Amino acid sequence: MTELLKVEYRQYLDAGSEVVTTNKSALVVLENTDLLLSAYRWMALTRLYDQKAVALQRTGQMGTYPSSLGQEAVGVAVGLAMSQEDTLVPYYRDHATLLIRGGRIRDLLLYWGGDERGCAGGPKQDFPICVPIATQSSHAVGVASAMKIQGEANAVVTTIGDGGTSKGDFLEALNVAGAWQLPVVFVINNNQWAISVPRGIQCGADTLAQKGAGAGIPFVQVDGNDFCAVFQVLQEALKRARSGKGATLIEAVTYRLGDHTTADDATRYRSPEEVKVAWSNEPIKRLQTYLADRGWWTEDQEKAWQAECERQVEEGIDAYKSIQPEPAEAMFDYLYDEFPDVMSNQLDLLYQKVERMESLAPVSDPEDTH
Amino acid sequence: MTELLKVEYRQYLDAGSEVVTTNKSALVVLENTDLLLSAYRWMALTRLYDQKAVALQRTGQMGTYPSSLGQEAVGVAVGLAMSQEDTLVPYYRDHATLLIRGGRIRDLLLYWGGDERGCAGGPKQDFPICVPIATQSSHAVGVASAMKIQGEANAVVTTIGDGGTSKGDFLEALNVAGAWQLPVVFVINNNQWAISVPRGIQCGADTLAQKGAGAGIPFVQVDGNDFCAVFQVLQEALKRARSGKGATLIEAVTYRLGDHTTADDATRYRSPEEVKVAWSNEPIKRLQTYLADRGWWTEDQEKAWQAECERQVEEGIDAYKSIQPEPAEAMFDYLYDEFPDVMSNQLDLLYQKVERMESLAPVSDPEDTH
Amino acid sequence: MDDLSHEITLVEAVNLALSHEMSSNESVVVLGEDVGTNGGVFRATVDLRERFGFKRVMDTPLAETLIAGMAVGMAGHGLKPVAEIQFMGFIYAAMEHLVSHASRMRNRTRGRLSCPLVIRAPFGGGIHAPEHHSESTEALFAHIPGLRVVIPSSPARAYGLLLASIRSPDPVLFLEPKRIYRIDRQTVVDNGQALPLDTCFTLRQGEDITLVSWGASIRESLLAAESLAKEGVEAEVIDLASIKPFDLSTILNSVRKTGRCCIVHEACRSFGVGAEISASLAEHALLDLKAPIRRVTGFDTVMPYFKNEHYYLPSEEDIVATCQALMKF
Amino acid sequence: MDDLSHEITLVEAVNLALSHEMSSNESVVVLGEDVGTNGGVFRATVDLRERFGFKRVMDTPLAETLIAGMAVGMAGHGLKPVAEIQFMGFIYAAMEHLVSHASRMRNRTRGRLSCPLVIRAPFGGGIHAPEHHSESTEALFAHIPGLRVVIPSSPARAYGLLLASIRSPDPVLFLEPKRIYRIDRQTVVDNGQALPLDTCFTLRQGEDITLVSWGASIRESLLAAESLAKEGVEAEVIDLASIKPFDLSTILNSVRKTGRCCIVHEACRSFGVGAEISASLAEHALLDLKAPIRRVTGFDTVMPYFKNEHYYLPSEEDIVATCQALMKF
Ligand SMILES: Cc1ncc(C[n+]2csc(CCOP(=O)(O)OP(=O)(O)O)c2C)c(N)n1
Ligand SMILES: Cc1ncc(C[n+]2csc(CCOP(=O)(O)OP(=O)(O)O)c2C)c(N)n1
Ligand SMILES: [Mg+2]
Ligand SMILES: [Mg+2]
Repeated sequence: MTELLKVEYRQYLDAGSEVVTTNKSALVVLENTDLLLSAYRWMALTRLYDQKAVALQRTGQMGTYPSSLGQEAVGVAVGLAMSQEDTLVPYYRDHATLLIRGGRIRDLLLYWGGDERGCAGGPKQDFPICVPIATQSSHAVGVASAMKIQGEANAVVTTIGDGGTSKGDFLEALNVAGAWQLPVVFVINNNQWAISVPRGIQCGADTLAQKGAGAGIPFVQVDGNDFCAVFQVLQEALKRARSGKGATLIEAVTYRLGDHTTADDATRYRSPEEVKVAWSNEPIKRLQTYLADRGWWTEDQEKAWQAECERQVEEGIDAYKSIQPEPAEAMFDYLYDEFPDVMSNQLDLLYQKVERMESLAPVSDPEDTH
Repeated sequence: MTELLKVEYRQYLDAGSEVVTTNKSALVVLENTDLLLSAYRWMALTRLYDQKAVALQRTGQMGTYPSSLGQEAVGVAVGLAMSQEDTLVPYYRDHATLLIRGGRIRDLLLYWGGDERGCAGGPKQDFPICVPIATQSSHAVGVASAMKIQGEANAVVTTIGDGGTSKGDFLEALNVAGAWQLPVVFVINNNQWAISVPRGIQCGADTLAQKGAGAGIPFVQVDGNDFCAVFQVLQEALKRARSGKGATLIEAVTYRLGDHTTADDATRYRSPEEVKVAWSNEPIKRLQTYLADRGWWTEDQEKAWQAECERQVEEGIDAYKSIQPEPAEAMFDYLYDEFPDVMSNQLDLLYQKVERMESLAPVSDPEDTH
Repeated sequence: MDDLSHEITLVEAVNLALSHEMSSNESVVVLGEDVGTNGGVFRATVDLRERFGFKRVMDTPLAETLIAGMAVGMAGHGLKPVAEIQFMGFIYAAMEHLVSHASRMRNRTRGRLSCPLVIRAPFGGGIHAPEHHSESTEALFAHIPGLRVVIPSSPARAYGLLLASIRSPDPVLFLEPKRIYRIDRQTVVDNGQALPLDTCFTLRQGEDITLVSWGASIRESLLAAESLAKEGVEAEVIDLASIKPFDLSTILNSVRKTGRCCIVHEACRSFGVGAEISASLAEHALLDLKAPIRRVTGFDTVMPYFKNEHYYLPSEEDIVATCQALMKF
Repeated sequence: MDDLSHEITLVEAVNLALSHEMSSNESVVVLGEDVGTNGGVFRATVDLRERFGFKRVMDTPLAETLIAGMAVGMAGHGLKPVAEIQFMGFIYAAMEHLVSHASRMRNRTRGRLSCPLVIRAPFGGGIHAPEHHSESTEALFAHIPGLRVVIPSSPARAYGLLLASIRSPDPVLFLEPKRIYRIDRQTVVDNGQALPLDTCFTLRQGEDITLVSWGASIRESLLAAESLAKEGVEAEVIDLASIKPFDLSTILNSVRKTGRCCIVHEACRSFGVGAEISASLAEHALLDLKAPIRRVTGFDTVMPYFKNEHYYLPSEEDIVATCQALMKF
């Protein structure tokens, strides 16, 4: 019957940090020292933040946490390619992007520490962290459509995991993005695993990128550990979106080097060999070597930057630890725009409960879970 | 970025009933007189049945009804290509297929006349008429998966409208069919309209067939008014399915010559010219001319067959009109396998209600709707 | 000068409210299946496309999850989407977005974003429609914190409550009783006046028994009240209207006065909206009750197809019989 | 010889029941996200893949609509699917298939096909999990005619009720209170004996007040009963267990005896399952009541994230306080 052309695969730097493209326009990125240094710094910060967040969880100071270890190039490319006026509609593993867009480390920790204030910050138009898989895709096309209706010249970027591409929301959203030529960029963080389910069981197609075909939108697969390539396909897609040419689907092929979350134990379902191989592909070292090879990044700079990361993350952790919990009534403060009088009975009950609690011991320890 | 190859389009007979294929294997169908005569007869019967069903609704003797006018080749091809042991998971516009699979006209009318007994008949494994759009696709992959688990060598055919291809269920089902290599054939009745929404607004891709690409399953577009072509792609797909090679997506391009249902008025949203053009493409005349040109079908045969159709449909209508309504308690008879004792109160209330009703006038007239 | 008052049906009142809000507020947009050129399968959105253009009246692809999800996205980005789900029987695919997002967006972002959308859907049986076209599952949504559920029972209330729903900063599910879409006409003045969402409406005063209902069943409740009056029983008829959150105090005051309460709804009895009203009364008015609280409802069964739906739907006679029993208790 | 009795946790009892039924009935298959190699994120399906193979233990693509829809297809084609929804907070996308198909297939085909599936989902809060991992929305499903909703509250009942659910010819939603997945151990004999789905379980006898609860809240209810006993108040504690359809008569008999009833559940109060129990009692036991029926429940709000979830969850003290008030009424 019908066959696909080979899906475009974009890679500028290979795992050994060698330039493997002959594409001239790649030079715009490959020679943009400022951009690459900035990208490197954000990736390093993200990795340290992730590591410390996991440690906080392990020591009972935070809840279940999904590290982005190994996927930093994708998150940083999204963050750096977007403008402050664009709208981000993220999923739950976009720590790098949130940080770049002004999210405070304290707030990220608050969210995963079980405090609603964690999503109060960031650019006011950005959507909050989204846990129900793929639902963010539908929101993103809604935002994109609002932009079009309101004559806004910005774009939406929305992210999703490889597992999420199986869920109806994502596919329905792709379809309307194609039908309505919406200014939206879909980025798949294909980290090869959806908890324990490998990419091959998730979908029978050779690439996830080609899901764009059925929706009539352009698609491309990119080496997700190559910041340069991811950044440039994103720039191209954003340009298309902003100039009224519609949506793009980008599959960034990377690897989840850590457990799914702190509640997961990946050794149950994948081999140490696979993970070892994946480490040799990881994005930070790749960019670091590229930069170092060219003399754009020295060991001293590295040391100084690691110290700075340490400082920033610790500062965030301190802020997280020292914040007072919200009062009990906070559960009603944002439920409706105004607390409905007809619910006043509930407030009475809450105050009575709080009174009872104040004469009692603290609650027992958490069990860690997803 | 990436481009699709042109999607395969299959057509053997054009609108003028000329053979337009050089494909040798097409002859297997084009010269199979028995098959073509059978197909022609079923198409003619379906058309008459549809017409009378609409008339019943117009005269207040039945509920809202979706005619399959103009799409008979698709329904008949599905019906004739399937074996009795295969499982059909239909949608609501598959009258031809249901009839071929042994569905009684009386039962079809019962269903649309508001009586649950309408789906009690037919092959015992076939799924009933499905109204919530696209949900049948998920059921179909469930059935196909059951076949695979149970080592059954049959296949599932499931149908859907062009509008239905936008809904998550369909896309999720395609995906698992590809990932699990399920023995299922998806047939899109692309009749160009989803109530008032034209195909072009539904999806930005050139073909609906290419939705198979993202799921990694083979796909083909076929002239849905050309029984011969539809039949043969179905046969090929069924063979693939039965021999463990997995799923196929078939887009049959046809046209909804009638209103969406008897509750709809298509003149509100589409031009008479468009419909007129579509009439020149309709499937029954096309096959009839082909058969007549070769001397395989004469005017006498036509007359006799029309009379036979008239007889069969009228017989079905009589049976429909003369059947006694079910008693009130029927609403509880199939709710649970056994009526739960704990619900006995409800039966008491029902009997009291029935008693009250028996001393009262009949209910008022229906308002026609979807 | 335009004559602003019309004798219109309930569905026309819906259309009037939509037109009014779209005229006065640019951010109001309408989306759904067949809402554009076709004007909606019940004509609720007729002429809006012509008046407000393609950008503000959108025929979506056929996907309820998408419709709800896009509405969330639009509402979170400055628009006021009024999305139509063609029939309530097809709303379930939209549920995840209503439960997990629309009703939580303000809470989740501590007020940074909110989700002021309206989902409209015709609901209820009695129009001899096919399977899945007769649902009354308002109880499912009434249980969701952060949502509002609103049901009108007359053209005037449809107009006023829909205006209020569109103007509400909270997400609202607006359910339209399609059985009475065209059954009565009423003068509705297109004055842009919204009705409150925090009160029920007492449609008839009475001292003997309180009838609480909403939507299409208000019709049978009022007829039953008339019948009962002929026997000397004066029923107070209350239209719940705002189902979530609901105004208990009006009902409570009425029941404290009458000592008797009969709740009428078309949905299945068990775990229906009537249960909450009854439970709230049992909690707060126990000592005032002269008789048990009774519910006249649909059965706990799938709505029978239309040949037998009259066996399912609560009738005037059912209500009268129950009220008589309560009076004798 | 195999020792058939074990001291096991609730989640282990779920696993034991699954193993038992898969061994004794070839048509039982398990599907869901991460149920295979990983054995489920809570280990409920651990080892089943090894024992019963890929064909009978299926890791599905990540799509809840699909999981439910496939289960409908499988159940209609001779299998007995036991599908896992990883957390109840993600069940909403599965709703259309449960409401419109699973619960209607037998009715729709007048018995030609049926839909004997089980959907399992961990539910409830109190384990300090992220957003959407603490839902208790059993009321939504209890309202659906044709479904069964079952909730165990101990390892033994988890085993017996899950066996019954798998053997039921009707579609069952089996909700597992994850807060007590591992909190207690109990001897469970793997004897293949199912418990009935048409009865509640009286866990403690008492003359003074009836406590009705289910799932994890049974724990606080029993603790409260112990506390009350110290004050001389004897509470009868009833585990509802089968939420839909439910056994009113056991509760009714208890309340006729005690004259007082307190219903405890973690879900939001309004339009929750407690409302139906209360309403049914108000209808049938009015004259037996010595005090109003009261509910101790979660608030009508989004479950707070875990830092503040203790403000939301009904506690032993809440129950004691309410019972004390009812005793003094
Ligand atoms: C609708 C829904 N179903 C299930 C889950 C539970 N869950 C959380 S993450 C996850 C796997 C997601 O995998 P993928 O999309 O590849 O993203 P990744 O976590 O690998 O970044 C699952 C099943 C969820 N959050 N939402
Ligand atoms: C889930 C769902 N949403 C909406 C409807 C109402 N509806 C019935 S048919 C239809 C259009 C279907 O169009 P298409 O899929 O092209 O099939 P066709 O009727 O043209 O054969 C709609 C919107 C429905 N039945 N189910
Ligand atoms: Mg992944
Ligand atoms: Mg169509």
